[in-house]
Formats: sequence, structure tokens, C-alpha cells
Amino acid sequence: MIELIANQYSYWISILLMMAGLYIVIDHTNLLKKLIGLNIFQTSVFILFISMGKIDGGTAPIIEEGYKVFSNPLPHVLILTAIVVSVATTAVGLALVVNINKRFQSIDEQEIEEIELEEE
Amino acid sequence: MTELGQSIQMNILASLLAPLAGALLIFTFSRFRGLIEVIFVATALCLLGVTISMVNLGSEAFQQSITLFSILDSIPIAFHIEPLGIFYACVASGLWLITTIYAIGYMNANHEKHLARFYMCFCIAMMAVMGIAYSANLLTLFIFYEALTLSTYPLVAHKSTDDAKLGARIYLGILLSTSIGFLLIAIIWTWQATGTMNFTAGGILENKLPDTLLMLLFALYAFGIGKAALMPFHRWLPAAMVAPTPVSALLHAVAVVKAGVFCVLKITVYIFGIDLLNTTGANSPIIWIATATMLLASLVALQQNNLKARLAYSTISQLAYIVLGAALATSASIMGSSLHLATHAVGKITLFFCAGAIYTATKKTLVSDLNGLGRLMPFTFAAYTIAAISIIGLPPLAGSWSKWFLIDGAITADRLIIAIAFLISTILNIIYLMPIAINGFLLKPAGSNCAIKEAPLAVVVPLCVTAGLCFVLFLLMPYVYDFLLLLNLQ
Amino acid sequence: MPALMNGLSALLVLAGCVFCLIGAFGMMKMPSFITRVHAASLIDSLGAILIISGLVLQAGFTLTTIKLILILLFLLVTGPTAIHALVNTALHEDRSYITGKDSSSNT
Amino acid sequence: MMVVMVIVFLRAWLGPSLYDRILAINIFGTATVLIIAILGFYMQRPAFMDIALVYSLINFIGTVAILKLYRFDDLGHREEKES
Amino acid sequence: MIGSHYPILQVVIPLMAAPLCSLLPRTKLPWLFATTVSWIAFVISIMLMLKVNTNGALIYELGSWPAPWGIQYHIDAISAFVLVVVTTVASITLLASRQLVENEITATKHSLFYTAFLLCLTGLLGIIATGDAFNVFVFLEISSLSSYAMIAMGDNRKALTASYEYLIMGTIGATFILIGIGLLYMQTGTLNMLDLQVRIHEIDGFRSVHAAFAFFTVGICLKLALFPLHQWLPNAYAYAPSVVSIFLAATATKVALYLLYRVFYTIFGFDFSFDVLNLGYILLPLSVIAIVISSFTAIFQPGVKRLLAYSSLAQIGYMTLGIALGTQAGLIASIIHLFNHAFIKGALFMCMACLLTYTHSTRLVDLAGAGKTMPWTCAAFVVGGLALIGMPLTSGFISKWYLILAILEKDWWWLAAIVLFTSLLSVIYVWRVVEQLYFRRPRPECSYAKEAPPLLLACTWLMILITVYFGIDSSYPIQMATSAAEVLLR
Amino acid sequence: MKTVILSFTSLFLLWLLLSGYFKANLTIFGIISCTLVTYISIKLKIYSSHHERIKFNLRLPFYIPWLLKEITKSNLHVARCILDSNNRTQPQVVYSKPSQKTNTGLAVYANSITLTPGTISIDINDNEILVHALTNHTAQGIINGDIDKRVTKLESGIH
Amino acid sequence: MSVRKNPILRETSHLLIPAILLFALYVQFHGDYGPGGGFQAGVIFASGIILYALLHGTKRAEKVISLNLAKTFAAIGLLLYAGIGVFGILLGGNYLDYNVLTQNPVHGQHWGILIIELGVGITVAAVIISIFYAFAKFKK
Amino acid sequence: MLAITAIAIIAMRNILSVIMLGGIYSLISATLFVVLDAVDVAFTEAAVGAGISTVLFLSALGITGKHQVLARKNHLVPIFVVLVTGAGLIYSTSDMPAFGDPNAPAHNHVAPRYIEQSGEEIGIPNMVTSVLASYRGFDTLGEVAVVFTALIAVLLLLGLNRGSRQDKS
Ligand code: NA
Ligand code: NA
Repeated sequence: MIELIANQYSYWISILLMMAGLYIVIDHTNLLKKLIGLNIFQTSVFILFISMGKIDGGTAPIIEEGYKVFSNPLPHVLILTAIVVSVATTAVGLALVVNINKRFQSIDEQEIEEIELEEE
Repeated sequence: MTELGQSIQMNILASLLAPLAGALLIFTFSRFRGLIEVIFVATALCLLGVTISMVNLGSEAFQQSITLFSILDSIPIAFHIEPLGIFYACVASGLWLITTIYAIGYMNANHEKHLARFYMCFCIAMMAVMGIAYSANLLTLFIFYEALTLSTYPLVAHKSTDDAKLGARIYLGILLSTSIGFLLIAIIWTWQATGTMNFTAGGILENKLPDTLLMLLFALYAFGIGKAALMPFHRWLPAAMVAPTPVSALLHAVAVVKAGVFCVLKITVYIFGIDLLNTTGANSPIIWIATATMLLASLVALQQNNLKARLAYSTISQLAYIVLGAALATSASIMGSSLHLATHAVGKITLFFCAGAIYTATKKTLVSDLNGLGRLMPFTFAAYTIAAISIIGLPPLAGSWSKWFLIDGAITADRLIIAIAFLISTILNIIYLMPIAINGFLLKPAGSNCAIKEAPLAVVVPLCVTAGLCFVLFLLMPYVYDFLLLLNLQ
Repeated sequence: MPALMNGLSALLVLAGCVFCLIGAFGMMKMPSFITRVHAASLIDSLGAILIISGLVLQAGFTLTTIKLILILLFLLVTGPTAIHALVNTALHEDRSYITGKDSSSNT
Repeated sequence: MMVVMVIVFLRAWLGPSLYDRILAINIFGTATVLIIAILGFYMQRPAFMDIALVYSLINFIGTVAILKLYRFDDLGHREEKES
Repeated sequence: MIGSHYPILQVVIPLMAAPLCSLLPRTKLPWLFATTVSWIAFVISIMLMLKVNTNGALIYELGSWPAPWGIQYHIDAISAFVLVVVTTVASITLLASRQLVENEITATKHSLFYTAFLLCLTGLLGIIATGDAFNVFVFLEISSLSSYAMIAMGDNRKALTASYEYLIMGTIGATFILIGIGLLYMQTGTLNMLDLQVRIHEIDGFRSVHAAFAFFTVGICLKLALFPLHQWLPNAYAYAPSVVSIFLAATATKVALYLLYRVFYTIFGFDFSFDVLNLGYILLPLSVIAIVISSFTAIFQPGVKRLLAYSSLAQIGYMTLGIALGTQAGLIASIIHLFNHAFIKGALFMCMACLLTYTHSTRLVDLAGAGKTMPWTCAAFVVGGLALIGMPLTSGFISKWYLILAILEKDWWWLAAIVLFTSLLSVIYVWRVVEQLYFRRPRPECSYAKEAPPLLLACTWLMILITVYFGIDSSYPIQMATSAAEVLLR
Repeated sequence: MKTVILSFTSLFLLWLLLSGYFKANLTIFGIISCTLVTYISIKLKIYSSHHERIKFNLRLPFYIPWLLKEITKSNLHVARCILDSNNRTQPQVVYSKPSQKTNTGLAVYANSITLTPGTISIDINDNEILVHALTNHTAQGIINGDIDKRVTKLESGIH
Repeated sequence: MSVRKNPILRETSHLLIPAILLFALYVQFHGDYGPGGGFQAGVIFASGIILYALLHGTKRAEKVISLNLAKTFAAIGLLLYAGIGVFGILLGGNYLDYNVLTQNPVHGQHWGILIIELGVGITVAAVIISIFYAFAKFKK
Repeated sequence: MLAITAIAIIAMRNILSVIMLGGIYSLISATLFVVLDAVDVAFTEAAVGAGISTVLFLSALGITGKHQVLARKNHLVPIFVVLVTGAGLIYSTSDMPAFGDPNAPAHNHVAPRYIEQSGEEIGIPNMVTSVLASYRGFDTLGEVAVVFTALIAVLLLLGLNRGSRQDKS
């Protein structure tokens, strides 16, 4: 059991972070804060990926004299792409928030819901 | 393909395409009011012509079926001709011609709007009826059955008032829900059990299902064909009374309800086979339900003060006759049912024409307001009387034949109670139909009614014609009987 | 000689860390915003200088050294500018930040 | 250094004023740069230094951006009026 | 020679067209350009399908790197089929879009809008064509980001909130998929789908593989808007600009469903999904609830676009229901419905677009009497609605038919009953609209309304004709779905 | 033109320092990059009025050691202040009239003040710099104007 | 913190911006050897421009790199990348096959990677700059 | 450290602080990436997560000008969802390969070729670049397309003259 926890702890950390991020996304009503939560959620997933690529005794996967063991470069590549995707999403999300604020005068989910209800 | 096969194909296609072409023409020329009326009548004439030429093809034609195309693998859209179908097609197309004339008269007299749409839907409904009549398998039947429902919906909702829309909603709701909820399931089940959907002489279900399931399947069909208006799925028929009277005529006599009972008959004969029904007893529940419907609907009809509503419940009761006849599944009862299909059609169409005529002339709809009108509108009331007697089943009118065969069927099936039920129902028929005629002629009209005259000629002539038909049909019945014997029910 | 270098560089790095710690400690302890800024600048200046020069000593003349020096230069240029900008903004926002009377005021 | 980061972080969390937080974040960035430098150094890969450089750069721009925002509640276009 | 590059050209042509399109000036040019590109993509997809039909699955190695190391395009029967669906819808939608975009989107943004459309198309095509799990994620995001933007272009400000909600849910979904990919990679060391299939087989008892399965499923279902993850969809479809509603309703959820197939059948394999994990027990109730609740909700919607959106949710339920049955027949039914529903929903939303050109509202009450002023549009809606209900002679019937057959194959009568019952619910919600179109007086302010622009109308009817054609001759989708199901279940 | 050459040269130097690889293609890229950056910088008008800054930068090495010494001194001073348990700080604002003529000189001066702990330049007007000092001692340093002189010297040039 | 009147920030930034831009290009071209590459380079380049825009306002920044220009560059970068793939097809390889670009496959890979990284860098820098402009210019 | 930041972000009510903490979160995770040998990722995370994202968030905040977060009433459902997700992941960790295990399947199927042969096949030292630009170059093309899409999306959303028709019509 102890061994299990010791071996898997690095994953647990990222999982806990994911939970925190997801919690912010779902629970918070401020549209900006939701996006930050989303970022945290995604970043935590990235951490999970990267920690999966680490090899004991390995170094950064750049060939240089004197190094034999390299960490797995594939997760790095995937996460590079994922980071870019994440920032692209953030940009679009922010553009939406800004627009929502312009037309609802609010960036709070609950307030906006109330405004929408009034309209109907 | 043989020459005969080709001519069958031509005929069937013609009978489907003629109304369709009519509908398209009406749509195209919807601006020209006179022209569409002409097209309307011409379509009806064409259709009748095609149907008659179909009768002339003779009995060799009964083996052939033609396939248009397949929509599902191994289940084509296919048509064939067989005695029952031709018979029904004749009844429908014949009465339709009369209805068209009547409809033109009625619509003009009552200044109804959206005529093009009205006539178009009429034509499409007729096409659906022809499709039902000639369908060679359950899927084809189902398709045209639904087409009929949908094409008559705008007719029922025609007046666009809230009442009309409510009635139309009930109409569509009940018909679609029973057809999708029961009929479709029954069809799929049949297909799953037998691997075929073709209407086959002697039925296709033998040894395919256990008795109890067969009973369930038969019930699914009987209720699924909501147009047959078995209780408790009969509410649509009174609801559809909001429609203009030609529509009611179309619904009650020509197309809709007759399509329903025709389907029941066809499925009984060609899917189950009467032997199977009798040997397994799968028909019992429906027999009792039909009997109950027959009596209950008559009782309800008695309490209706609105003339059209009373006629509607009468229709429900009469339809139950036909379903009952089918369910009894003897050759005599089937014969009775088939004949009743025609005789009731002629009788009921007359009654509705009369109701329409009265409405056109007086704007009255209540039975209690009609006292003494017989003297002011003699033709109408005479026709009414004749039709009523025919429906009650007294000679020398057509209805007497069918009723006789039905009672005979009940007796040969060893179901005396049913025979008695027929008689009770007849008495009830008399009670709810005859007083109108009697009061119309014998009582004095109320003072305000003196100015009333007969309805316009286009309205009165058709009803006289149909009343006459009640009599003619009585005379022709032996020939019809001979024709229907080709069904080979033994 | 290398041992001496190593020792010296370790000492420098350690000293840098100590300064950083002191700075951080000061950031906690100091009573007002402006005094905290003073404490923080410890990290920005000598903390950074000592640590990086410690590393430079150890690295010898390599590419790493050059980059370390570049980093240090960069830090030394941006650090004070950022702090100036910060304090300047605070000043324009509310003078009390500068006069040091803000310690109880929570925003 | 980790301790430094924790303490600085605490300041960022506690505030109390906004400027305290900004200060903390700026210093936090510097600390990160130093840590990366140390890390990279002990791993003997000059490549790491580029990362440290980027950090300091981002740190600077971030601070400027925050301040700009807080001063004008707006990035960029307020300046136009003056020019 | 170029033929061997079709798989990649399918995706790269629209991808390269997008930046070019963004550079075009703001005249008609972007529209023309985007439309041409989409038609080229359509032609390529047809070519691909023909090739797949004759040669079997196509493999294309990007950068010439062999399979598990490089990214591989893998086009088999199911992908070719869905590619055809998406490109067809896209090309028809774009063809029809000119007027719509002019009406609904600021002129300065036209070229950007078409660029976004092309990017969305690229993303969808990329998801379908690729054989690499991570590549799916990338292209998923291309399509998602562009759809967020396009949805937010809606006139109503609720479009923004809808888009935001979609963004949040969609990103969570994509991240879940990413977690799934990560877990699988962790346990297998590969990202290639076919390779995964082989390697998962050896470790299917692993908990992390189960978790990966769960994350994939939840993530995709978020994109698919399966109950209870559907909250984002109705508003997104309802408030998006017409073009976007048409395109997304017809394709986006279909592609998500395609992904679900890939995950269930290709990556994890049928045995694992259905025997080890008993997927059916989870998916079945969810689908049923989705169908029932969404159908009921649709009935009470005041806006037609929202109504259609809820109907989409129900239809998605039918598709997942087919999967949940866990049989080949069920899968075939699901694929057929995927195909048919794409065109039905596309056509219906196109009708909405037509109506919007003059009414500027798709609220039910604002459509009163449109049947008179816009007869062709409304007729198209009626046919599309019938297809949605599942009336015979429309493709919707074929879908229902196969679904019910698949259900009956398992002897689940109650389920068949539920499916039919929900079809009745669809009758209600479709008919609420039809009634408004035809049986209400037009509101005075809509009296100037006339028929939609000809090109738009023609495209609408093209969609409708496709629906009807495949309702009559369903051999193509059935054959494709069958071979697709065989490929998936192998 | 002088600006351009100076800028290009210094940038290329920076490039070589960063790169550490002396391969032909990388050098070519370096030349291209430096040209590009120079071009953009000119378009951004970063060099528009301050030719002398680059020269200035080149002279910095003479200034830095002195500054380092000052920094060390003041660091120790402030560290003592922090660690001392009784608060001995005397926060105060002092004014300093800088003697630099150019903006660059001003900037260097102000940054130098900030860089030495214990003093922070908080605002700058046309003719004076506001400096916040932590203690009397550091304030005295400003008033003495050591840094000011040094920077001015730097600005005016040794040669 | 008016930049016009406060020379400190401006001077420092003016010193830094060319360095930042050059650093970006360095990262761009050294992606093969160390961390970095087109994407990171693009971001750093953009942040240099953003710093400028923060100090002087977007209007002045737009005089040098306008929104439209940036948009065009974004498209060009993407086209460059995708175009190299097509070029591979034209030379007889598969899409994005760099081996066929030159006689020697390894050289081909070099060139391919160089060009696509350039494409990435151009697009990313242009996109981030334009997005920043879009936000900065957005009127409430 | 990350966890504390995350909790702090949950607890914070001031959006500006939240954004800044988000930047810190990115910085810390970037440091973590360095420790885990992912230098390219760290580079990117620092530049993007801490840099560009923060600047964009600040821009958005600057435009909206809303600094405070309102409280929500019902936390149960979110907590439930989060717990379920977390439980699913924790459940799955038990048979994951140990952290850093060189024998993990992930390191022994596809990756070895990148590590061992990219030097000869591609000829550049940075494997991440090799994989990213060549072996999986198509992903990167997709990535660039995503970036481009983001541009199109933002321009569509923030384009200069938006909303030709009125809100409450
Ligand atoms: Na790289
Ligand atoms: Na990159």
C-alpha cells in the first residue's frame, strides 16, 4: 500500500490539481474565473502527461555528448500542442466574455441568467 | 412482362397518378377558381374511368403484382389487384365523383376560402385511398394509410378556427398515435415472425406464432388501424365533425373510415386468414370489443342533439359492424362486411349530404331544430329517409343485404349472442335515425323557418343520386356478391 | 584550484540565498507597502547578483556563463524598472502607500 | 530558495493591498528565474538558461501589463489620446 | 497518381483554403471561394468512398513515417461514409449561405466568417479521416474554436452566452478526451488507433484502461450532447446564425457520434466495450431518457429553432440507443440514422433560414400563416417534419424501421414501444409548427413576406429531395452502413 | 546611419553570445535576424532621438563595478534593518535634482537608485526625482548625490 | 505612469525591445538545438511588440505592424507550413514528407523543419499581436 | 505549492488577484516541467501560460472592469462531479506504471525510435523538435491551424463594428 502511494503520488498531485481546476470551472459563476479554472484544469492534465514521460536518471531529450538516457519526448510534443490549443481557447473565451460584458453589463453567470429570464 | 401485366401496371399507376396530377394542376392554377373546379371534377371522372377499366380486367389479373421500387431490402412498394381492393376502389371512386360535385356546390355556397388547398388535399387523399386499395403488402398499405391521415388533416383543420384546429389535432393525434404505436409495431412484428409482408391468400401467419401472441397481434392490428374507430380509439371521428360537410362525407363514406375497415378486412383475409382466426380463437377479444363498440356508439348517438355528431356516432357503430364481421371470420361475415362497406358508404354519404344541405339552407345543426323542415325541403328529407332505412337494413334498400350476411355470419360462427346484438343495434338505429325524418315531415315548422328553401342544385342533386344509389345497389347486389365470391374464402 | 572555485561559488550561491531569504522575510515582517518593497529589492539586487555570479564562477568560460551574465543583466535592468513602475503607480493611486500609513488598509 | 518562494507566495495571497500582490508576483518571478538558473546549471545544460531568460522577460512584461491595467483599467488605447 | 493523396487532400484543401479566404476582399468572392472549395471536398469524398468500396480501407502515412511513429490517415467504410455526409452538407450549406450571411452578418466580417466555416469543416474532416488518437484532439479543437465563434455571431445576445457555455463544456470534453488519450498512451505507448486496438487487447483488465474508456466516453458525450451533458446545445443551435445552425446541427454531433464509434469499436473493441464494461447498461437508459425528456421539452418550446435543437437531442438519443443495443443491427440502425438525420435536420434548419429572411424571428407565434406567403418553404418544412417523425417514404422512416428491427431482435418490446411513443411526441412538436404555418392568420407586419431567395430555396429542396430519395431508395445508406458496421465490429 | 550600424553591430554581438554555435547557416540567420530587428526598431522609432544611448551602453562596464559595491553596502544595511527585532526604519521621501541631460541618463540614474536597496525612485518630474528612503542613512546617500555624479560622468563621457 | 513624461520605463523598454525581438529570432533558429522553436519564438516576438504597444498605445504600434498586416502574415505562415506539405506531394513523396525536398533526406528534413518552424513562428507572432490589438482596441 | 495556489485561487474573490495567481500557477508548473526534463514545454508554458494568457486575461479584465466575484449558493453538484472525476482518476492510478519507471509501456513502444534514431533520420539534436516538426508534423500543422482559428474567432468576436441590430428587439 505504502509503496503504491509512493509510486503513484506524482499522479495524485496532478489529479488533485485537476479536481481543483474543474471545481472552479463548474462551481464559480464569474465567467473570467471559470476560464482561469479551465486553464488550471488543463495545466494539471499537462502535468500528468509530462510526469508520465519522465524516466529516472533521464535528461531533457536533446542529444548532447555525455547523455545516454533521455526522458520520453512524445508527451512533451503532445503537451506543446495542447498548451497552444489551451491558449487559443482562452483567447476565444475571453473575447466572448468581453462581448458578453458589453451586451449584458455583467460577467456573472447568475446575473446573466436572471437578465435572460427577465427578457422572456 | 405480359400484356396483361402491363395493362395492370398502367391501370394502377394511372389510378395513383391521376389524383396526383389533379393535385399538381390545382396547385399550379390555384389562382383560377373556375379552372380548378373543372380540374377537380375531371380528376374524379378520370379516376372512376380507370377503376371501371380495372374491373374489366377480369379475374386473371388477380395473380399479378407489380413493384414500383424497394425502400427496404426485400420489401418493395408493390401493388396488386384482388376482388376486395377493386371493390373498395369502385366504391370510393364512384362516391368520390359525387362528392366532388357536392363539394364544389357546398364550398361555393358557404363562401369557404383556400379552395385550392382544399381540393388539392382532396385529390391527394384519393390517391392515398387508391394506394391502400391496391397495396400488395403491409408496408405499402402503411405508407398510404399514413398519407391518407396526413392529407386529410388540412381538410379537417380547414376552417382554421380554434375549434377546427383542436378537432384536427385530436384527429391527427389519435390516428397517428394508433398507427405508429400499434400498427407499425404489428407490421414489424409480422415481418419479423414470417419474413414476408405480402398479402397472400389464406394468410401468412399459420404456425408462426403461439395462439396468445396471435391474439395480441390481431388486437394490435385492430386498434392500430385507428381509422376503423374501435372504441376506445374513436374520439377522432366526432372531433373531425368540425370540418366542412364534404369532408365529413369524405371521411365517413368515401375515404377515411372505409379505408380503416378495408384495412381490417384485408389484413384479416390476407395476413391472418379466416381459418387461422377461427381455429386459434385469436379473434375473440376483438369480437367482443367490436360488439361493445357497436352498441355503445349507438347509445351515445341517441344522446347527441347535433345532427352531424349523431351521424358520427352512428358511423362508429356501423364501422364496428364491419370490424365485427371481419373478426367473426366466416365467409358469410366477411361477405357481409365487404358489402356493408359499400352499403353503409352509400347510405352514410347521403345522410351527410343531407346534413350539409340542411346547414347550407338553414344554418341549423341541431336535431331539435329540424322539426317540420321536411315540408320545406322535401328532396333532402326524402333522401334522408331512404338512406336511414338503408342503414337500418330494411329492404328494398341496399343495407338489408349486408346486414343479413352479417347476421348469417354470426350464426354460422355459432355466436348467437352476436346475432342478437346485431338485432339490438338495428333497433337502436331505428331509434336514433328515424325520428328526424318523421318529425321533419310530420311536425309543423317553427314560424321563423317558413322562408327556408331547398339548398342549391349542386348540393341537392348529389344527395338524390346517392339516395337513388341505395336502391340501385339493392338491385345490383347479386352481381356484387358474385364478384366478391372470387375471394375464395373457403 | 577547482576545489577552491567550487567552494567559493557554493559560498556565493549560499550567500545569495541568504539574502533572498532575508528579503522574503522582510516582505513578511515589514509594516507597510513601501517598506516591503525595500525588503523585496534585496532579492532583486544582491540576491540575484550573488547567486548568478556564484554559478558563473563554477561554470568557467562557457556558453552557460554568457547566458548567466545575460540573465543577470536582464534582471538588473528590468527589476528596478518594474519596481519603479509599481511604486510609481501606487503613488499616483494613493499617496498613503508611500507615506506608509496603509498597513491596516485592506483592498 | 523554495522557502523564499513560499514566503513570497504567502505575501501574494495575503495582500493586503493589490500592490503588495503585484510586488510579490514580481519577486516570485525573479525567484523562479534564479531557481531555474540553478537547476539548469546543475544539469549542465546551457539550454535551460534560455528558459530563465524567457521567464525574466515574461515577468517584466507581465508586471508592466498589470500596472498598466490598474492605472487605466485599460491596456493600450488610452495612451492614444495623449499622443 | 494524385488519387493516392485523396485522404490528405480531403483535409488539407479546406485547411489551405481558409487562410486564403481570410485574405479575400469583402465582396461576393469569399462565398464563391468557400463554396468552390467545399464542392471540391465533396468530390474528393466521393472519390474516396468509391476507392474504399473497391479497395477496402485506405492508409495514408503523413510525412511517409510508418504507422505508430508518424501520424496515419486511415479511411475505412465508416469514415468514408461520414466524410461524404459532412462534405455534402457543407457544400449545400455554403451554396445556400450567401444571402443568409449577407442578412445576418456584418459585411466587414464576411470573409472572416467563411474562413471560420472552412476551418470548422477542416476540423470535422480531420477528425473523421485521421487514424491517430491525438490528432483527433487537435482537429476537434479546430472545429470547436471556429464553431464557438460562428455561434457567437448570432444576432441575439444570448448567442454569446450560449457560445460561452459551449466553449466551457466543449473544452472540458476535449480535455477529458485528452486525459483518455494520456491514460491509454501511458499503458500502451502508442497513439495510433489501429495499434491501440491491438495493444489494448492485452491489458483490458487494467483499471486505467477502464478509466480511459470512461473519460473518452464522457468527453465525447459532452461534445455529442448526450443527456445529461446536453445543456449547451439548445441555446447554441437556437441563437446561432442560420448558416451555422444548419451546418452544425447536421454535422457536428454526427462527427462526435463517429468518434464514439471509433472509441467503442476501433480503439477499445466491441468485446471490451460491451462484454467487459457492459456499456449497454449505461448508454441504454441515458439514451432513453434523452429521447423522452428531449422530446417532451421540444413540445413546449416557444421558438422553432430551439424546438429543433431539442429534437436533435432526442435524435442523438436514437443514435446512441442503436449503439447501446450492442448488436450489429443496432449499430447499423445508428449509422443509418446518423446519415438520414444529417440531411433531415439540415433541411429543417434551412427552412428556418428561409423563414428568417423575412420574418426575422423563428418564434412560433411569428410564423403564423407563413404557409400562404412562403408556400415552398413551408412545404419543405412539412416534408422535413414528416421525415423527422419517421413517416414512410422519407428517410426518417428507414431509420426508425431499422432501429425497431434491431430492438425487436433483442425482444425488447417495451423499448420498441418507447421509441414509437416518442415518435408520437415528435408528431406533436412538428405539428405545432405546421399548424402555425398553415392554419393561423398571418400577422399584419408579416404581410410583406414573400418566398425565400431562389438559391436558398433550391438548396433547401435539394436537402429535402435527398431525404425523400433515401426514403424511397435506401439501398445506398443501408449498404454503406452495413459494410461500415462490419468494419467496426471486426 | 550611424545608429543603424551601431544597432546592427550590438545586436549581432548579442546574437553570437546567445547562439554559441558558429555554424555558417546560423550565422546567416543571425545576420538576417539582426537586419530585421534593426529595421523594425527603426520603424518603431525606438532610436529616433537617442543616438548616444548605444555609446552609453558601451561605457557601462566602467560604472557597474562601482555600483556593485554600493549595492553590496546598502544590501547589508537593509538586511540588518530587517533582521533587527526593533524596527529601526525611518521611512522618508527625499528629492533629488538630477544633473543628467538626457532621458537615458535619467533612466540609468533612477534605476541605479532603485537597484540599491533602501532607496527607491518613486516619481520623476521635469527637474527632480522623488526618492523613498528606508532609513536616514540611505536618505543621506541620495542627498550626497554620489550616484548622480557618477551617472553624469558616465553620460558626458570619459574621453 | 505616463510614459511620455516618465523616461525610466520608456528608456528601459527601448533598450529591451530590440533585444527581445532578437532573442525571439534566436529562439526561432535554434529550436533544433535547444528548447524553443517557432511557437515560442512567435510568442516572444509578439511580447516584444506588446510591450511596445503597452508603452505607446496600439495606435503607434499599428503604424509599424497593422492589424491587417498581422492578419496577412498569420495566413502566410499557415500557408507556408501547409504549402511545404503540398510541395512534398509534388516532389513525389507523401504530404509533409521532407525527405524528398532535397537529394539528401537528412538535409531535406533540415530544410523542412526550418521552413515549417518559420511558418509556425510567423503565424503565432502575427496571431498573438493581432489578438492583443483586438482586445486593446475593443470599445466597451 | 501548486495545490496551495489552486486553493488560493478557489478562495480568492478579487479577479485581478486570481489572474495573477493563475500566472503564478503557470510559472510553478513550468518550473515543474523543467524538473521533469520537459524543457520545451516549460519554455512554452512560461511564455504562454504565465505571459500571453495573463496579458490576455488582464486585457479582458480591463475591458470588463469587474473585479469582484459573487458567491453561488449551491455547491453540491459541482463538488459531486469533481469528486467523481477525481475518484475515477485515483481509481485508475493503481495499476499505472511507477513514476519514472523506464520499463513503462509508454517508453518502450513508439518513443525509442524517436530517441535512438531521430539523430540519424532527422539530423537535429532536439528530439522534441524532430518529433514535433517531422514525425508528428501534421499535429503541429493542426496546432498552427488552431492558432489561426483563434485569430479568426477573436476578430469575428471583437471586430470593430459589431451588432448592427439592437439587443432588445
Ligand atoms: Na524546439
Ligand atoms: Na512549438
